Amino acid sequence: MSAPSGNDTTTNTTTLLPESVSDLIGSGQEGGVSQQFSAWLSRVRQGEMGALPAVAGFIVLSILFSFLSPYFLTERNFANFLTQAAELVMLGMALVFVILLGEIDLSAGVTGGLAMCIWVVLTDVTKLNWFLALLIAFAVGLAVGSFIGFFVARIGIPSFVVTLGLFLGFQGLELIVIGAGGNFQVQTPAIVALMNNNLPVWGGWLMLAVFVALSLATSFWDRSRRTAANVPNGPVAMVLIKAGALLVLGGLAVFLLSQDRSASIIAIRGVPIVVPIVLAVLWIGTFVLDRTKFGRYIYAVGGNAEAARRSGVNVVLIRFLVFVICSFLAVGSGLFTAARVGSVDATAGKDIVLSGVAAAVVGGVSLFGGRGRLVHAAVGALVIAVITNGLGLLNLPSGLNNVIAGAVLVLAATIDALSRLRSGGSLFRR
Amino acid sequence: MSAPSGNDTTTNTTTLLPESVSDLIGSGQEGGVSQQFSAWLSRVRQGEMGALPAVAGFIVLSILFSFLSPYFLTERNFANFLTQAAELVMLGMALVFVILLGEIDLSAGVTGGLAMCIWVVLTDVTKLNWFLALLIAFAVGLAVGSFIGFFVARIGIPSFVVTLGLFLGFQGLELIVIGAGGNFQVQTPAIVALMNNNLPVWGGWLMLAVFVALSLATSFWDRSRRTAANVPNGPVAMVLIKAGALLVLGGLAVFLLSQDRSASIIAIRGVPIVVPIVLAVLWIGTFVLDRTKFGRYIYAVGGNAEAARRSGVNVVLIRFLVFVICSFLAVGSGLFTAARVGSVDATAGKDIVLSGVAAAVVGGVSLFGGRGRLVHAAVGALVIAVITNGLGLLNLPSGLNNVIAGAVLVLAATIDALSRLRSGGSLFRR
Amino acid sequence: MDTPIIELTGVIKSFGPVNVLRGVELRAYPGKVTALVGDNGAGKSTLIKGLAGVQPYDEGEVRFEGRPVSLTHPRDASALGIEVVYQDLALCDNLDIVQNMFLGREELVAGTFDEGRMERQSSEVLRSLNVRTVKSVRQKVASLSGGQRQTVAIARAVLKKAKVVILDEPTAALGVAQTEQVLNLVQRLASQGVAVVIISHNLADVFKVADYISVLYLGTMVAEVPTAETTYDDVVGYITGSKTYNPTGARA
Amino acid sequence: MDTPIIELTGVIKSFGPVNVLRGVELRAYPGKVTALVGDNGAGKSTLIKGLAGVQPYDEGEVRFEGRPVSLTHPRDASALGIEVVYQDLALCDNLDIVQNMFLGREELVAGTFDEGRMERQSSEVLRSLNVRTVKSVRQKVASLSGGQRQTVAIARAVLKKAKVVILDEPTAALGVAQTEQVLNLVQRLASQGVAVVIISHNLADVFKVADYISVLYLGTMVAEVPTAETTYDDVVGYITGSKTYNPTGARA
Amino acid sequence: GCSGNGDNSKAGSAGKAASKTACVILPDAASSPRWENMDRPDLKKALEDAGFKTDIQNAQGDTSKYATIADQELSQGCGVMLLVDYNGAGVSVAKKAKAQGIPTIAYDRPIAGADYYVSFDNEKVGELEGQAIVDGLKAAGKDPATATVVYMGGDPTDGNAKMFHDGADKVMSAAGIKPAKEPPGVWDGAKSATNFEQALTSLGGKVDAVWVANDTNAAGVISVLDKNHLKVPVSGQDASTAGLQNVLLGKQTGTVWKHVPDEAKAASDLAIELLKGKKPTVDKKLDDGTPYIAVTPVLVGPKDVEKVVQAGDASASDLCTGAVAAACAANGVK
Ligand SMILES: Nc1ncnc2c1ncn2[C@@H]1O[C@H](COP(=O)(O)OP(=O)(O)OP(=O)(O)O)[C@@H](O)[C@H]1O
Ligand SMILES: Nc1ncnc2c1ncn2[C@@H]1O[C@H](COP(=O)(O)OP(=O)(O)OP(=O)(O)O)[C@@H](O)[C@H]1O
Ligand SMILES: [Mg+2]
Ligand SMILES: [Mg+2]
Repeated sequence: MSAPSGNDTTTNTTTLLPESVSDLIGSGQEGGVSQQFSAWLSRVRQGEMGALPAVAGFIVLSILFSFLSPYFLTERNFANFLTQAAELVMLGMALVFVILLGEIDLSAGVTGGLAMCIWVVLTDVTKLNWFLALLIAFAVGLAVGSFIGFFVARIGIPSFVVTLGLFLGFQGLELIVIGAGGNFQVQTPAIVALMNNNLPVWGGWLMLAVFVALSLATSFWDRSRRTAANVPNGPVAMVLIKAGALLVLGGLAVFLLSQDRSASIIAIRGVPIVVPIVLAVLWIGTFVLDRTKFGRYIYAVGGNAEAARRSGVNVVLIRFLVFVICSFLAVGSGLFTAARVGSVDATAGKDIVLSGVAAAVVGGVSLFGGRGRLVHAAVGALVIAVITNGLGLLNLPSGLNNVIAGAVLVLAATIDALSRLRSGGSLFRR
Repeated sequence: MSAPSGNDTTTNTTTLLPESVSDLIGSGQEGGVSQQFSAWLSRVRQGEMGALPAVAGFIVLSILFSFLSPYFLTERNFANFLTQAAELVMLGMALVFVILLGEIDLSAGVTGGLAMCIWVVLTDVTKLNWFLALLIAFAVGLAVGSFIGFFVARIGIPSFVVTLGLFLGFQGLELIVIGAGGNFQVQTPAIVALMNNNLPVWGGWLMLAVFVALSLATSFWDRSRRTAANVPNGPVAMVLIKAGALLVLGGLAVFLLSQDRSASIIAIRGVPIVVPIVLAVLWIGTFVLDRTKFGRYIYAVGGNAEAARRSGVNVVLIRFLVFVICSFLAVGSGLFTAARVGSVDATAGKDIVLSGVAAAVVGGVSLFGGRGRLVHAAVGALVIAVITNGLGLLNLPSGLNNVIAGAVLVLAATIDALSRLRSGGSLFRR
Repeated sequence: MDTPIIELTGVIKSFGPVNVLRGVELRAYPGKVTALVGDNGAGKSTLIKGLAGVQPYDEGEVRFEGRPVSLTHPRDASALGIEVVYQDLALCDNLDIVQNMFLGREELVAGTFDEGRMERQSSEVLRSLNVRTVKSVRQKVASLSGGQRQTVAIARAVLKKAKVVILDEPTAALGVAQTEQVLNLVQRLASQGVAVVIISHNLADVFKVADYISVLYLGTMVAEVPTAETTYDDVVGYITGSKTYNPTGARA
Repeated sequence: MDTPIIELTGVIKSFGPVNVLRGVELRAYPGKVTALVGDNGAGKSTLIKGLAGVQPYDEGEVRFEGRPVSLTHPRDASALGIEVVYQDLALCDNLDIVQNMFLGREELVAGTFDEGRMERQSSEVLRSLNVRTVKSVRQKVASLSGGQRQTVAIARAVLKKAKVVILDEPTAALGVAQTEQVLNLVQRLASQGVAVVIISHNLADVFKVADYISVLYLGTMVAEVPTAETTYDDVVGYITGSKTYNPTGARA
Repeated sequence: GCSGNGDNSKAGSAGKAASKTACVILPDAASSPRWENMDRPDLKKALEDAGFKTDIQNAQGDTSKYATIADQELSQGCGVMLLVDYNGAGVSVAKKAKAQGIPTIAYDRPIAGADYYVSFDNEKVGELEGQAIVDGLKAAGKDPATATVVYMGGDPTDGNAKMFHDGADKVMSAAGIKPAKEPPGVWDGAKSATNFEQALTSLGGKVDAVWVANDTNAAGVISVLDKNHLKVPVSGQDASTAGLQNVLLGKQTGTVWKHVPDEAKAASDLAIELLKGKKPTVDKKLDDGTPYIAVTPVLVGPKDVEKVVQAGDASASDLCTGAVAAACAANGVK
């Protein structure tokens, strides 16, 4: 009897192939720019549109608001918009991790709020060093995420119920931490600066350069790996076109933000500090989801948890970790809110979570799990934030304002759904 | 060529069988009482527990609260509890219809609230006949449901987004409808009576008799159909045991509610009027879900929409109708709230919807669709209502109250999840 | 020559850039068994799903009993008396066997279900398909074995009398005895005047039951031949593309 | 007599009141192909899922290379070098072919994916299985035909060198040519010293590749016999319960 | 609002043109109907009649939205900011406005760093409510010191709820009242009803008076009292339709009426002065030196309802429906 060769059961590729096969099956990388483009177009027609409808919705809404208010298309409002949207973009990205598993975290908003209550009390009342307090606040996020993760992944309680319980409980905890009727001012200049100060003008350009360089670097790294494996590479022009588009659009944004947008004599210019932070989280998160085992397993578990389990994926661990990540990033979102509002009260984070989920869904992330990317949630968040931003310029009574916000949300989702429908994607809609 | 015989393509059973087969495959109806019981037990061990864990949770919580407060186990609190729970039971049942399809209706609460705002303004301000106004209010429910159903089923927008839009929009509409004056009294005696008056004592017993009779009638009808088809029938003792249990438990409840529970000289006794109404909705809804095509198709679409579609089920119509039913019943829930509070204000129904969903989930309805019954949501709602009821007797400070409510919710769900887990049902938990 | 009950011409179907069906023809005759064979991914299931109204064709004409019909929804197909067993079975895991078999065609008394009658019929049809290991017709479909699921799907399709029965690889998961029964069933259906279309990779079975064999190769119908006039090797040749079919009779 | 690499004794598994496996024995030998046959619902897939750690047995002993092992999680099985193709395939519809094939065993460079290498390997393995209609290895698995899906599942299992390969009805959905390739593959695996267990309803195939045939009947192993010492009719008899096996050799 | 602006949208000139705009942020729509239904129209009318533009928005009980609105208003330019604080969000807005040289008025609720403070005295509101309870008990011949009084406060996350509570508690504890039960505070009729019902049950169904922070909560409390055939002193505020009806029916002892137009007038007068570039002086000052214009709230009993109607804060046709009609007649409400 001949035993198979030792311990290399999982390290070596099979030697089963009769001979090395030379004509590979395609991989979608073949052909020139025009072929790549038409392939993309037909994928889009097939319904794989990602954030495209949300981008369209964003543009439509922007045009609408710029007709309705002369203030909408100003550098100043652009900068305001970015800081206003930051907390929702952050929360939307946090939620994508759990939504990709078909789960939900209703407590994400109040987790951020609670962490900030703790932070503000530690700094303002117990006079702890603000940075140490911030570490504690993020640790609270990790603890909350672990708690949810444990109950959902190990015990098997539906995440809706666990996080609803925390949603209720944390509102109570916030009240206990802050005290009845209380609120505390955010007095740490570094935190206030997050949302209220800007990079120097050169900093904005540097930021752009870094992101363009990153984009080029990853693309060329991929190409080198493909070349090494001797599989076809897409046209190099595609890489340059992408980087070029990033450069032009990003350049326009940085340029606009480099203008003085102050109404007074003291100049205000530069990219708000929060922007590079959000972009960095977006980039890192996308990197993890696209290029690491952990990210791949999130999609696998979201698509078919049983198949993933049978493939050896530690489903419980993955489920646990997404909640930890979500709560951690949610604290970041809470921090942005606290910095922008300048104070923390006992209701912090109560209202934002449904908007966060809506951001993800509007952006094209499937609530059933397995489909969606961080950038989708980011674009979805911009859509929702632009509704608030634009309506805020129109001076409507409160009731009407709500009605219109709701209607526009449904409208934006309709654009999304209709474009998917027309393209025959209906089959794969659950 | 021999054409198949005419138009009877779908009316006649096949004549393919070689001969009439006499030994049927089992149907779980075989065997005596003890066999039925052990089959049920092993189904439970398999994880098909339905509302059992929720019932257990309810009993545990009740025991707990009866130790913590001497007022918990009083006839008076029992009656209060029933009226307090009614609106949540109703909303939970409403939501079951959409949850069975894996959808959600975040606007169910405010739909009820809005309908009540309209009702109260129509009766109090425009002096319309209260009943006519009530018809209009329910018509509003139907309209809202049709709106949601259209956007979800036809256009294909995720229900989360549509109903979130309405959740926002209706809060605005409520404000606009209620306008100056802020809140209006419910002055219609018939409506106030719903929650505040009771059946005469004989009415309670009559109600019990009717439900026991209904239970017996359906069981015997089923048996007669099975006999006609010549398939085995379960032991008749099972039917009698079930009816007997209903009689004893229901009898105890009616008996308790027939005692005077007033603290003053004017006696208060009898089953609250709302109870038979809720039970009737529960019975009718269960009947529809279990015994009609429409109900069966709801489960089919929730289980596998594509399979249902291929079987000729009008999936779009089913999806549409569940939202209509949900919104319609939600108006009933709103009505109960208005009747209990005695007034309607511009925030009516804002907070209840998440509890409604939680009620369904705690009761054992799957958020992924296809699994669950109305009675599950009803039991789940009782669990959640007993938390509020019990904590309300303990006079805790606000923050702590919230924290405990959240913790108890997670605890109740943990009982549920653990019992399912231990029984090896984990495989079918998504 | 028989008159076909179903006649497809020029059927085209693409998924984005992938052209799956490129002008396909197909005929099915009442009282006859037509086998549809072809390599994996040739487009057989896609062709069938179009006939069932599940995934309408992009282009092409469908004639039913001579009249052109439009099949855009499964209900269109069942209204014409077309019953289909899908390759992926399409059962509702959360429903039991009886509920699945009668889905969309429940037996009613006074508007509510006649559970007894449905139970009896399910049981009888399953028995006739040689099912021996199913304990209860009230078992959830989720808990059935692969072969048991397939049997339920087949039973479902033959429960009601249809004019056309289409079976997409119905015996793939079946045991020896059950396969035998299904092939018998196919012949019995045909003898009762039903037009049967059967897809199978098992050519032995195909030669056993089929009157006509249609071969699909990369989205085109390369051969449509009476079983009597062809051989096993020829058909394998058409399937793999190594032989081309030259019709000798009057049919083009 | 060979030494078995896998040896099951007294395996019992119930789902509630249904006793699916009632004390089953099974052996698989390195370098040999063991066929597991049985009627629909006999418990074959249940037996296999226990070996894969997917659905642990209620009772019974599993010995691997002589040592008793506990298989309570799929990772336990893959740590031992057991690869399984499941009857229900278990693929992630939202991932593409490469991602599915390498799920849980991705090739990395510096902690991130080496997509190029994975693409090449997927492509090569699929080609070797005679796949001709797949346009791109970056296609989502959701859009594949039944046979294509099955091929991906098989390719996945043979991508990395394993000690034991278990295939649950691997050729059910495959075309003639692909079936041929898979049977070849099975023999090639065995010749490299891998223990192969194959479940199939196609007895012709079984007799072509198997060294041993084990027959499961209503949850008990009624026969375990070298292929050379039995006949087609005997095996059919064991499967349907119409014959009983009386071992003539030394094996009990 | 802004559509009449003929200027181009360049930030600088927009700032100048808009220096004639009065920017207002209202806190929410839930704690009281007054913000949307009274303050908004009154402020808008007064300011626009004086020839200024207004930009009035409501933060809807969300501090984050509060900050967003402030940004939006400041980006259009403001000549004065009239802020109703919501949980401290007003502070950083006031700071921002100050940095841009825009004068700020804290309206109805104090804001640290604001230039002026115009308000009803929230503690005074609480005191009036407490007085109503004390008087009601005495009228019923009960000794406040031994009476069973339940406290039904507002949402404790809302800073004003604390002021109402403290004011009421000051008066009531002076009269010897100790809360028999104090369920969690809410601004929600339905929850208030449940909370009170449970408190009542845990008191064995006996209660002598209920201090309630506002009319919406009071409606829920009264509903439970009715059900139990109880009639005891109940307080409230806002002079809402339901509240006034309950007062007329004798189910509610009184409701604290804050004649919003008075407060709005004081605020808009001040804002107009500021918009005209003047620096008005005010006699009263807060502890921290902020100039303070106080407006006094009034306790409304059955006999005073007509005054509210006369002032236009309620309409007799809304009030005098059904069973209330008789009470209207008895109390001279037309
Ligand atoms: N939704 C889709 N999107 C893209 N391609 C698809 C889609 N559905 C099917 N295809 C492709 O169409 C081709 C034909 O598929 P089909 O299922 O009809 O094959 P088949 O002949 O039934 O094969 P099998 O014998 O394996 O079942 C396959 O190459 C498949 O990849
Ligand atoms: N989760 C479950 N709950 C209840 N019964 C089950 C469950 N899983 C399998 N069974 C039953 O166990 C028996 C064996 O199933 P199994 O899938 O092992 O059969 P099999 O031999 O693989 O059949 P096939 O050839 O049809 O694939 C069947 O009767 C099936 O109904
Ligand atoms: Mg197919
Ligand atoms: Mg099997």
